[in-house]
Amino acid sequence: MSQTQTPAAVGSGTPAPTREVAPTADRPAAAPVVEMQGISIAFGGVPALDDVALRLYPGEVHALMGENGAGKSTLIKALTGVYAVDAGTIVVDGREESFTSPAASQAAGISTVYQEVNLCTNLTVAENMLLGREPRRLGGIHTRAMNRRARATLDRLGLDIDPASVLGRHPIAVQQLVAIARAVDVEAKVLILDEPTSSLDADEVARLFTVMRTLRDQGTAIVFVSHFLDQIFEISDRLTVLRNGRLVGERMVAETSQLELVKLMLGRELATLEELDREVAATDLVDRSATPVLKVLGLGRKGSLQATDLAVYEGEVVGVAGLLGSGRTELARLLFGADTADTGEIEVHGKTRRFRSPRHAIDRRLAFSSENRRAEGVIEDLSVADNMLLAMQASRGWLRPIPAAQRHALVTKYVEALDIRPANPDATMRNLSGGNQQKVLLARWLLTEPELLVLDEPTRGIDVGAKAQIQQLVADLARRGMAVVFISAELEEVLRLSDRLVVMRERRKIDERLNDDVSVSDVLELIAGQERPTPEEAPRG
Amino acid sequence: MAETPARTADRGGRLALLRRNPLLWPVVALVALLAINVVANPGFLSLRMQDGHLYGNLVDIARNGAPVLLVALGMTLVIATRGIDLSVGAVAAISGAVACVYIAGAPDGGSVGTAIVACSLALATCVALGLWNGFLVSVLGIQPIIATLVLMTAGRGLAMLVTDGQITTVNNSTFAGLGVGFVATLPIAILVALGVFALTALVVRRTALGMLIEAVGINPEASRLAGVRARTIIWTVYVFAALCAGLAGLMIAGNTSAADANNAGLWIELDAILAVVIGGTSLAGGRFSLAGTLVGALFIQTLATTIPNLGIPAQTNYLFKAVVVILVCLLQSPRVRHALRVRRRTLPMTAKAGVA
Amino acid sequence: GSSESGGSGSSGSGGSDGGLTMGFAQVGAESGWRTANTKSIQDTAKSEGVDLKFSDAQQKQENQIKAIRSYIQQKVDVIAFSPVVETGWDTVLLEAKRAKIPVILTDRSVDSKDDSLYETFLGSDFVQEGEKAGDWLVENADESDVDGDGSIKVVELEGTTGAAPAIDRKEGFGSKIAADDSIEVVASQTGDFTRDGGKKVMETFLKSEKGIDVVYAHNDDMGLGAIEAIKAAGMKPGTDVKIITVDAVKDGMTALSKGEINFIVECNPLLGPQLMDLAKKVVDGEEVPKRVVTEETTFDQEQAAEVLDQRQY
Amino acid sequence: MSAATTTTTGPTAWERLRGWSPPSQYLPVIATAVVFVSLFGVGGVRYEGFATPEVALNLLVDNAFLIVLAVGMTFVILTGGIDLSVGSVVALSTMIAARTLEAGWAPGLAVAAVLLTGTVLGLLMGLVIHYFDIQPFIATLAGMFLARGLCYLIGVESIPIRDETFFSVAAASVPLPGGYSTTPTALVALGTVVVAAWVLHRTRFGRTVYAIGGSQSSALLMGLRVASTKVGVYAISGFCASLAGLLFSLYMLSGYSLHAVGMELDAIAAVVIGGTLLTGGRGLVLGSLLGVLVLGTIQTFISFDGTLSSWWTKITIGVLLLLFVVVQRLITRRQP
Ligand SMILES: Nc1ncnc2c1ncn2[C@@H]1O[C@H](COP(=O)(O)OP(=O)(O)OP(=O)(O)O)[C@@H](O)[C@H]1O
Ligand SMILES: Nc1ncnc2c1ncn2[C@@H]1O[C@H](COP(=O)(O)OP(=O)(O)OP(=O)(O)O)[C@@H](O)[C@H]1O
Ligand SMILES: [Mg+2]
Ligand SMILES: [Mg+2]
Repeated sequence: MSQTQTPAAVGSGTPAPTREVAPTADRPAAAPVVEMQGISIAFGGVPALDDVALRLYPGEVHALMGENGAGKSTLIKALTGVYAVDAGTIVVDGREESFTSPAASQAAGISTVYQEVNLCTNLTVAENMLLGREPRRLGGIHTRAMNRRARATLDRLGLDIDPASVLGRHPIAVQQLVAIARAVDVEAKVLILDEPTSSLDADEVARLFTVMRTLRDQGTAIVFVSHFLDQIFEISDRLTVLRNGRLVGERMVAETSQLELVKLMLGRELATLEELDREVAATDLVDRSATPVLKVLGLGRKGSLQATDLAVYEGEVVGVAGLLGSGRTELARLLFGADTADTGEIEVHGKTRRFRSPRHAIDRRLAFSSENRRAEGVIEDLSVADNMLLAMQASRGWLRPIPAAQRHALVTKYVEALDIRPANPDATMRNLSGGNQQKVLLARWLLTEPELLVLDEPTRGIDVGAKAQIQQLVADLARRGMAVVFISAELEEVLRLSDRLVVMRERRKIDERLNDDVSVSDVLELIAGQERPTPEEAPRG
Repeated sequence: MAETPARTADRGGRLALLRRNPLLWPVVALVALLAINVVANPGFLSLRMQDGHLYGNLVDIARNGAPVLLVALGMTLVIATRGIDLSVGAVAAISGAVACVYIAGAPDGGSVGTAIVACSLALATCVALGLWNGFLVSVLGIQPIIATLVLMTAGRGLAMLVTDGQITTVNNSTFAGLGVGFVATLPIAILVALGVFALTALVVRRTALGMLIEAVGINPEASRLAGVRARTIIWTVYVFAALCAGLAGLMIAGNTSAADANNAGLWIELDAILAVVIGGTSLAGGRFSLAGTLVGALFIQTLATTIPNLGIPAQTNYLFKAVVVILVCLLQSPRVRHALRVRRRTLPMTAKAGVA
Repeated sequence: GSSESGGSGSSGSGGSDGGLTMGFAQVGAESGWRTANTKSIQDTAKSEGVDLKFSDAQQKQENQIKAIRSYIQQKVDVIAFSPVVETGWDTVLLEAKRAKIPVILTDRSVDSKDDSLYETFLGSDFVQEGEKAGDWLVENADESDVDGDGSIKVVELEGTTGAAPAIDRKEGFGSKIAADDSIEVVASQTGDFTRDGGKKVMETFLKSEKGIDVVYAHNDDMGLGAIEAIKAAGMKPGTDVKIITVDAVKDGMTALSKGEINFIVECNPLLGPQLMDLAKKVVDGEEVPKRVVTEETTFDQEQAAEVLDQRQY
Repeated sequence: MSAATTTTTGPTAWERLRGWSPPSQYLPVIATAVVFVSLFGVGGVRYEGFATPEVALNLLVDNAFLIVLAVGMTFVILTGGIDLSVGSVVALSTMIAARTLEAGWAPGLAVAAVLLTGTVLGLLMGLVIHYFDIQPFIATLAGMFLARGLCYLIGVESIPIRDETFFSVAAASVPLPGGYSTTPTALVALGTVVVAAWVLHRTRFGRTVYAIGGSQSSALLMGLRVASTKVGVYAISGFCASLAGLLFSLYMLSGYSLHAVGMELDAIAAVVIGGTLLTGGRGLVLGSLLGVLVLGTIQTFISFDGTLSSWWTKITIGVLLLLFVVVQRLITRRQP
């Protein structure tokens, strides 16, 4: 692959020199389809973007990189007319545009999947995909044609979903796929995918990439945001890096190493990450002869989880692996009393307990961070401090407010410890980027000083730096004696952190083993072996 | 009167702070309304002392506004949890009915003891009604508008059942005092309402209750998962709203020394909701402002006083109210404020661009 | 022209125990007067063996129309109702007529060109009530000029805007006081027939008008509210300000006997006996007068004290 | 042998029937229908002449205006809004109709004036709600005051409608097969329901209404026409309110500024009883129709009983409303 342009200088704030040539050799000279220049946006006086530029060429996958809160989503929303820019120009197809609504950008051929799944859960899958461009007959919407068309697009993505089913009944990952299907369904010039893979499993990512490649080859310009570096390097041709709302550089992917990219994003050496790689799960330190912190027997709930046994010991990280919809979330929710179990027993430190609500679980020093940050985690209109202190305050009771001094000390401590940005405890939670919201939620639970921490996808949608911080934190907590149940779609992460591994499939536990050098492919074999349910696959003690 | 530059700058900063204060527009509207009254009737603000009692328009506004303020206080907390309570008017009627019927039937209908028992009985009834509303909303999960619509419909019937359809008149000076009495030159009604206001503000803002209420109002599920007793909190605010409504009902009954099951507190729920909204609390739940509600309630009452004071024909008072309500809400709307602010901000922005 | 409609054709589902079935559509239960009226009708129906189908329209005309249509479907022998408003009864009354069910109006009349639509109207004459109040004021003009400035300033507490009693009582009163130049209505506003309304309106009157001599309230409740307002302003009702009201319910009579009201025109709610009587006649096909005025009187302070004990409502 | 065949075919049919479960979005409406039918059944058992086609048809006639009102309200509630002004707009419509007819306008012109006023009022409220971000509850509360105030400006006394056309339409009856008959107003109401159902389910506007109710920000990001739709539903509600006002004028043959006080609450109750969520996004106009019929049945119930003291009426309506909502809630609770 011969490249015709020079990469921008590392670390300099200036954009790459202008060039008139498309990024790949086999598709020569073409004008950019989108050219953003000097974009600045401030929220309430705080700049989120400052003089940022972005160029997209037809037939490329362009990765937009940056830490949490770097301004990726904001840049995208500036392009699609969600936010009005304070300064800067946007040129689409050679014409200067100032979109005033997403509808306008859509009409101009820009199709977008926003970071938070933005669909209507009360409508059917097909309706969500085709709202606003439904096929019509006799002046009215032709429902059957609509379902047919939706089915075709879903098939293209390799999805087996009933187009006539109501979207809200599907898990968040399926919803994300539907959002992608909606964006892919139109023949757009520009396709924008803001963290589309954050809740997808490997298989689905692969299928998404196939579709992306097809579209790219047809000449679509694709913007791709992801915190998974592997994915970036697998699919993208070129990338733009943002840091703190500023443009850091524009690069060819093929000419950039992972380490270099991380440096660009963080603006510092990635000491933490390397350290973590050396972190080997301290399997031997866990005393499994003692009474487990939590032990469940035959825990189950009709329609969501078959009877499951599980024990978690002090200082132990139990990783839960499984495909989408395998029942990991259900297990976590039942452990915590977020849903009530139909069957089974829960023992905490050897004593039988009943959790009829999360409060009972919290009283027994359990904590649970939900995978659905927006619906089940953040209190959007309250401040960072209030969000952080919510669980602690709730368990103290309303009559005993946390004294102002203590409040301040605790919040400051965690804002610093977790590197929450902006470091302003009075900032409204709504205005934090996704990754920072997640950190606040973690802080919320750590403040309750739990003995068992159940983390459902705590690193979803989080940048490498923050992800490393969170993983580090989990490891530290375990070393200090906390029991952790760690659920993640990212197998490497689960394997890296856990002392013991639980594998789930079709809403039941199919395997449980100590994590001594279990490899990713071992686990993959376990969780993906649906086609051949042979005896040797039966669960082992 | 030369001012140092530093002081002017400081003042500018404070002005900006003031401009961002959510209470600004409600207070401005209230002051404007009072000003209009003064123009129409220069003696409007004058107060006079007679027999050790304070008289005057301002006192009347506060006294007549006391029931609305009470109801609006309860409503504020209900609205903060994303709810609404349409039944407060009916609850007020029931409260007055229970008290008056008890006093009318008591052997010594004029004594202080009777009045106290009657009021306690009435308030206890209101607690039960509040528990009922809270049960429907928080346990059965029925939408608040509908859950309280049930009691709004049936409540007046219950009040009539209690009074046997008659307007029950009582002769008890202690009871009447709640509506018309004076303590230390001020009407008791004002003192009671302000007392409840202060107590509520204290409990809500000096404990964690306010924050928990807001959390439940903004995201009930997330609050539940964080261990907040969402159900208990929701239940409690409905009880509190009913209690406030009951107290208001006692005032209304005390005011005329009679329980009118049909008309006591009629449409007071709408006035209370208006007061809450004018005070800057969003009907979508979440953040609330008790001080705003106070201003809102006073505004509503001043408006009601203004219309006859200006000699506006009674037929048009609805029009007047509609226009004023829309104006105040528009001024408060973030959109409109933003538009106003953007125009003001244009200059500094271009200046910044010039520097860059 | 009411002779044929009350014929035997309608008594098909008539009384089993000799009594007749009456559908009664009441306005609501908005005041003490109204509940006394309801009670009188229900009690009389019971004692006379009339099968009474009662419904309460909660002050809504559409509910009354629905109730009447339902009575027609139930094939009652006679329908009686107190119309919420005067207008808009033609179609439903036409339906009743087609079904050969006689209709009696009570308390309030309807405004229809076709008076064959109902058999008779039993109720007070509101204009006359207003006139009685006006007459009393003209007769007692001298004492009523409490501040002695030679002009008698009257404030009027009106009933619900647009309601027949409010319109008529205002009209009757106005026509009589026109005779005396010294009497003048200086302010008039609706108090919605309620105590609270009466009190609030009176409070504003006391502030905006100087030298009020007389309050004329369209019902006792508003008058009682006005008394509270006058007391709160540090004056003595009945002495510092003269009060005239209409209705003569018990609370009003009590206040009258205590001297806090000066004059009450009675508006009798106890229409039950007269109504049942008329209903029987109508169903039996007897001729009844098109208009039956309730027997009513007036009370001054001494008369009130005498009859107070016998007052049931 | 034959017995064997019946036993083999029987269970399968039964099983299929038992296994069949209606799509979840129809469950609330089905619950409403079940309650409606059972109310009617209970009435039929208790009172002679209750469960007859006449009474059922009468429900439509007596509640035609409320049906139309509830249809308009359904649009608004589906977007997650609420319209408190409709009762006052009904009153205003009767006033305008009565006053213009009294002044000698042609009936067609009067009708046009009424419909225009209602629609424009609704439109204005929609604009205020959408462009100034004022909460629907408050904006329409102001609209309620405004419309009532305009009524008083037109006149404080009730005005009879004596126009020939109106009179003949009001008195007209449309024969139905089986010797029954209904009125043009009932047909207008049913027509409104049909048209509304078509608009909601077969047009982009309708689907956008549902989308906004599901999530307004999502609808916006999906590039739907949120602004025009949101304003549109209030205009539709205003139109329906004025149409209901016309039907009401025909029912009452009078205009009065105190007509229809609190009718907005009846409409809201009907919509909710019909299974529409007040938070928006879920519900059917058919449900609203059933909701109105349930309310009407309750009233019929009470007038057939005829022994209830006036306060018992209110209490009974409250209790039935409660029973209804709770039963429906229990039926649909198992749904997510
Ligand atoms: N609506 C808003 N109001 C105020 N501040 C905002 C708003 N949206 C974003 N911000 C701020 O702008 C900055 C950029 O946020 P943005 O969502 O673009 O980050 P991001 O790069 O997409 O991060 P992530 O990877 O976590 O999604 C953050 O500091 C965020 O707090
Ligand atoms: N493809 C699908 N279609 C419909 N429903 C599904 C699908 N996959 C999963 N579900 C639903 O998801 C629920 C269990 O999934 P759960 O969220 O517990 O899985 P998970 O392993 O935690 O997945 P996730 O990665 O989303 O966290 C079940 O109730 C099931 O109905
Ligand atoms: Mg983002
Ligand atoms: Mg999950």
